[in-house]
Amino acid sequence: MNEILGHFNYGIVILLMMMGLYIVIASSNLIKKLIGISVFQVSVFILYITFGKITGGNPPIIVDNVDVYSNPLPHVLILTAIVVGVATTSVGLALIVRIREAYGSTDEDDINDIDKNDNFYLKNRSTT
Amino acid sequence: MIANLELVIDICLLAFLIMIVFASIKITDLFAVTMLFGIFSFVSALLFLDLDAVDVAFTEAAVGAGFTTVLMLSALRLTTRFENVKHRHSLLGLPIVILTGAALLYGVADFPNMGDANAPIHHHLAPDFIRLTQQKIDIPNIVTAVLASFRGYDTFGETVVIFSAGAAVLMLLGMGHVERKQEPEKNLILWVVVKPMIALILIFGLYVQFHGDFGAGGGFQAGVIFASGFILYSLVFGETYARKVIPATILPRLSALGVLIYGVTGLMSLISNKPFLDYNALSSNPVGGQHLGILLVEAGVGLAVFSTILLIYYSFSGREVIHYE
Amino acid sequence: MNLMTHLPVLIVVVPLLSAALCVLFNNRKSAWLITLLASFFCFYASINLIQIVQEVDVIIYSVGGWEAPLGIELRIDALNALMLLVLSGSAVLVSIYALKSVEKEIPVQNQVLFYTALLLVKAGLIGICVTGDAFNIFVFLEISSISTYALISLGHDRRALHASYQYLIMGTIGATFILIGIGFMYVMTGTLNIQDLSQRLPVVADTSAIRAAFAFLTIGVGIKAAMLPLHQWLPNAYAYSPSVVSTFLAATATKVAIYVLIRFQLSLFGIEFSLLQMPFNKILMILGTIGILGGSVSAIYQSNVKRMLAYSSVAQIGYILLAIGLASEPGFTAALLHIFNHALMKGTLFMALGLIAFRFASTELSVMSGIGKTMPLTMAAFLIGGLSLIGVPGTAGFISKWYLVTALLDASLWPLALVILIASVLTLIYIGRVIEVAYFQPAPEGITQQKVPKSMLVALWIFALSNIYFGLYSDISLGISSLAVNQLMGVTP
Amino acid sequence: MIAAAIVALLITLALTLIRAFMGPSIYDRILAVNSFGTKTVLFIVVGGHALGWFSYVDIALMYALVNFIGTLAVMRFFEQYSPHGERS
Amino acid sequence: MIIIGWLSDVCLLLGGFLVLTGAVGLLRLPDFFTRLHAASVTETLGAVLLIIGIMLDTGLMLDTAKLILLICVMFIANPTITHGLCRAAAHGGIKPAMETKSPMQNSTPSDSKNIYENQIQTETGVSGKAPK
Repeated sequence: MNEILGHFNYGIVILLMMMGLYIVIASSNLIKKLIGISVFQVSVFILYITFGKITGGNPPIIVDNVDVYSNPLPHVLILTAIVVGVATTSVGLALIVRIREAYGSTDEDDINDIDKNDNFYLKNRSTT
Repeated sequence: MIANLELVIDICLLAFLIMIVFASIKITDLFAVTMLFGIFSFVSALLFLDLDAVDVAFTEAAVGAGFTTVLMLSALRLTTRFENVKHRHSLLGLPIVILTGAALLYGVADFPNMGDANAPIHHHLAPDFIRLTQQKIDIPNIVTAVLASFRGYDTFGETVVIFSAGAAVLMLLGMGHVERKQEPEKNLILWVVVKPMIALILIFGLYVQFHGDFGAGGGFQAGVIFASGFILYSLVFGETYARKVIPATILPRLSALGVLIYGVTGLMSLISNKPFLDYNALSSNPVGGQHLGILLVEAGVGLAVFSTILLIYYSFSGREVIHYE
Repeated sequence: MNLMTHLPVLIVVVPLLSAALCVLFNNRKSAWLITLLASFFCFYASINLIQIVQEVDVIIYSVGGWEAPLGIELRIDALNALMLLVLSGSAVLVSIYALKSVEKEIPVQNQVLFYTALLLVKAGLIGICVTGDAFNIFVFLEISSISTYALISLGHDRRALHASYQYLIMGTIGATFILIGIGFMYVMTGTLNIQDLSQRLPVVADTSAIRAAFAFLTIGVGIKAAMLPLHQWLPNAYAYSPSVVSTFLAATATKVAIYVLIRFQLSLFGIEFSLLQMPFNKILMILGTIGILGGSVSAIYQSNVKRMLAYSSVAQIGYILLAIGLASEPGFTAALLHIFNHALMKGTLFMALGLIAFRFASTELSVMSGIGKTMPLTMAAFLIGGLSLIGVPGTAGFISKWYLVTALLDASLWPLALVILIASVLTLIYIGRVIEVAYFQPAPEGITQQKVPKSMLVALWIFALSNIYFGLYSDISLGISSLAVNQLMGVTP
Repeated sequence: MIAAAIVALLITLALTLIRAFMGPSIYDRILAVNSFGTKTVLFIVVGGHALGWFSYVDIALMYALVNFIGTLAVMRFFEQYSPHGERS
Repeated sequence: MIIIGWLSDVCLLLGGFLVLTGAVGLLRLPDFFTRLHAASVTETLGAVLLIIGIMLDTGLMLDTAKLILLICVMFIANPTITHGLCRAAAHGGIKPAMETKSPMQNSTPSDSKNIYENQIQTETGVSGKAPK
C-alpha cells in the first residue's frame, strides 16, 4: 500500500504531462498549442518539486531548532525553468500575433493551405 | 491530524489540476481557456506551497497566474477568440501521448517513495548546501543563497534568457504606439480604488526585493510585482498615461542595464584574480562580500525582469487591432 | 589578473555583455562593431584554449569559487576546444559578412536587435560547449533557441513566421524532454555535474529510471540536432530565414546539438551503456542511412536552392550519426572530422546564396540562370563548396568521407560504404543541377557584371579557401579530433 | 476547528470550479475565476496557519493583488468582444 | 485565554459556513446577477471573519499586522471587482432574467441558457478570412 501511495503523486503529474502534450498535438489553434506547452512545463515543475519534499521537513529557510529541511536544489532549478517557460510563451504569443496579421488566421490547417498555394504560385512565377 | 490533513489537501489540489486541464481541452472559447490557465497556475502554486517550496510558489503565482494570463489576454485581443473545432486531429495525438506516458511511467517506477528521507538526492548535495550556507553565506533563505551564489552562473544565464525574450518580442512587435481613440471609459470607483492599490503594490514589490534573503522573495518576484503595478495603472487609466509615466523607449536599455549590473558584479571578482561571480572578492570579509554580491545580483535581476515584462506588455497592448471582415 | 586563466568564462561572458551593450548604445554601426570585436575576441580565446588543452589535457574552471559538485564548473577538453574553434571561426566570418547583408535584408528599426540576437545565439552555443553542468546546458540551450526563433522570423517571406513558430513548438518540447531526462538522472544520483554523474551512474545504471532518462535525453537532443524522424522543422527554418541567420545556423546550431549528444553518450553514460547495452548504435546507424538517402533524394526535388541545402544538411547530419553509430575509435574520429568540415562546406554554400539573395532578393533556381557569367566570383566559391560537399579529393569533404569509409570498412560494413558512394552521386546530381543552371544557361539579357560588396566577398572566399586548405593539410582538424577521441575513449580524463 | 474551515474551503473551491466549467456566459466564468482566486487567498491564510507554512501571509497578500489585476485585465480586454462594446 | 480560543473557533466556523453558502449560491441561483450577488457578499464577510479567527489564534505578532493589511486589501479589492464586473456585464448586454420574461417562466435555469446561446452565436461569426 505504501508503495502505491508513495508513487501516487508521480502518477497524477505524469497524467497532467500527457494531457498537456495531447493539447499541443491535437489542437490546431496556435494559442491552444502554447497553452498546452505551458501546462506540460508546469507539470514537469511539479514533478521536480515532488522529488525535493521530505515528509515532516520544513521549507529550506533556516529557522533555529529545526534540522530536517527539504532539498533546496530542485527549487533553484525550477525558479530558472519558470522564467524560461514565460520567455518562450511570450515569444510564441508575439509570433502568433504576427502570423495572424500576415495570414489572417490563427489555425494551423488554414495556414498550411495558404502556404501550399503560396509555394505553388512562387514556383511557376516567370523570372523578371 | 496534520498528516492526514496534508494528504487530503494534496489529493484535492491534484484533482483540481486534472479537472482544470480536462476542462480546458473541452472548451473552445479561448478567453475561458486562458482564465482556466490562470487558475491552473494558482492551484499549482498552492501545491508548491504545500510541498514546502515557498519561493517557487511565489514565482509561479506572480509569473504564471499574473503575467502570463494578462499576456495571453492581450494576445487574444489581437487574434481570433474561438478555436476552429473541426480541425481537431486527435488520432495523430493519442499514440504519441500514450507512448510518452508509458515511457514516463516505466521511468518513474524505480523512483524512491515521495517524501522519504533516505532518497539519494537528500544525502549528496543538499546537506552540504545547508551546512555551507550557514557557515559561509549566513542568510536564512538557502534557496536564495544557492540561486545567487552557489549556482550564480545559472541565474546569470536566466537573466540573459529574460533579456533575450524582451529583445525577441521587441523585434517581432516593435514598441507599439498609442493614439487609439478608445481609452478605457472613466470609471470613477475604479480610479479611486486603484490609486492607493498601486502604491501598495509598488511598496510590496520593494519589500519582496529586499526580503529575498530572509523569507520568500527575490529579484524575479519583485520585478514581476513592480511590472504588474504599472500594468494595473495602464489597464485602468489607459495606455497613453502609462507611457507618459514610463516611456517605452528606455525599457530595453533598462533591461540591458540589469544584465550588465549582473555581469559586472561577476567581473569585479576577476580583478583580484578570483573566479567569475566569486563574491568573496567583493569586500574584505568574505561573508560581507557574499551579502553584497547577492544584494547586487538580485537588484540586477529585478531591474532586468521588471523592464522586460513591462516592455513585452507595452509591445502587445500598443498594437492596433486589424479587422478581417 | 592574467587573462589566460579566465578564458573559459570570458569566452561566454564577453558576447553576453556585448549583446547588452549593443542595446544600450542602440546605434546600428556600433552594434556591428561590437559584434565584430566580440567575435574576434572569441576566436582569439578559442585558439589559446586549444593550445592550453593540447598541453594540459583538461581545463577546469569552477565559477563562483565553489568546488565542482556544489557549484558550476566549466570543463574544456579537446572535444570542447574543437567545437569552440568551429563556433568562433564561423562567427567571425559571419560577422564580417553581416554588415552589408543585414542592411539589405533586415528592416532598419530591427538591425540593432538583430545584432543583439546574433550575439546571444553565439554566446548561448558557446555556453553549451563550455559548461560541465547538465542543467546549465538546458539554460544556455534556451538562450540560443529563443534568439534563434526571433532571428528566423525576420525573413522577408511570411512563411518565415510559420517556420519559426513550428521550430518554437518542436524546440520547446525537446527542451522539456531534456529537462525531464536531467530530472530523472538527478533523482537517482543526486548531482547535476556531468563528471560527478559519470562516476555515480554505473551504480544505478540498470534501473528503469536511468534507461528512461537516456531515452528522454536522446529524443530531446535529437529534436535539436534534427535527427531523422524529428527533423521537420529544419528545411523551413533554414530556407526562409535571412541569409546571415541561415549561414550561421547551418554551420553551427545542429553541430552543437550533436556535440551535446556525444557528450551525453560518451562522458555521461559511458560507451558500453549508451551504445552497446541499449541497442543505440544500431538505431543510430539505421537513422543515419535513412537520413543520408532521404535527405539527398528530397534535396534533388527542391526548386528553392536554400531548401535544397537545408535537406542536404539533414543528409550530412545523417553521415555524422552513422559515424557515431559505429561506436569505434575511427568512427568517432570520422564524426568529429565531419562536424568540422561540414561547418566549412555549409558556410561557403549559404554565404554564396546570401550574395545571390543580396543581388536578386530570391534564391529560387529559376532566378539563377546564367549567374556564372554575371557573378563569377560568387559562383566559383559556390562551386568549391559544392565539390567539397560531394567529396572531391583535395577538399575538406573528401577527408571526412575518406575516414568514414575506412571506418566502415574496418567494421566490415561494406554495404554502408556503398551507401556513402551512392549518396555522393546523389549530391553530385543536385549540386550539378545548380551548376548547370548557373553556367550553361544564357543569362537574361540586360543583366551585366554585378558589383557585390567587398566585405561579403572577402568572408565568402576565406570560407572557400579554408575548404581547400583543410582538404590538403588536415593536421589541425585531424590532430584535435584524434586527441578528443583518445580522451573520450579513455573516458577518465 | 481549523480543519473544518479547511475542508469547507476545499469544498467551496470545488463548487466554484464547477461553476467555472459550466458557466453559460463568459461573465459567469469571470465571476467564478475571481471568486476562486479570493477563496485561494483564504485557503492559504487558514492552511498556512494550521500547517505552519513559512511566510504564508506574504504569499496570500501577493495572491490577492495578482487576482485583482488578473480579473481587471480580463474585464478590460473583454470589453471589445461584447456586442455593444465598439471594436477598438 | 479560553475565551479568545473559543472566539476564534466561532469566527472560523461562521466564516467557513458563510463561504460555503456563497459557493452553493453560486451554483444554484438561476441568473448571472443573482450569482454575482451571492458570491461577492459572502466572500467579503467570510474573508473578514476567517482572517479575524486566524488573527485571534496567532496573538500579537508581525503576522497579525500583515493580516490586518490583508483584510484591508480584500475589503477594498473585492467590492470594486464586483462593481466592475456588474457594470461590464450590464454594459455587455446581459439582461437580468426577470426583464425579458414574465416571472412565471424564468424560474427554470435552462432558459437563461438560451439568452446567452444566441449571444455567443453572434460572436462566432466574427473570425474573418485572409485579405488577399
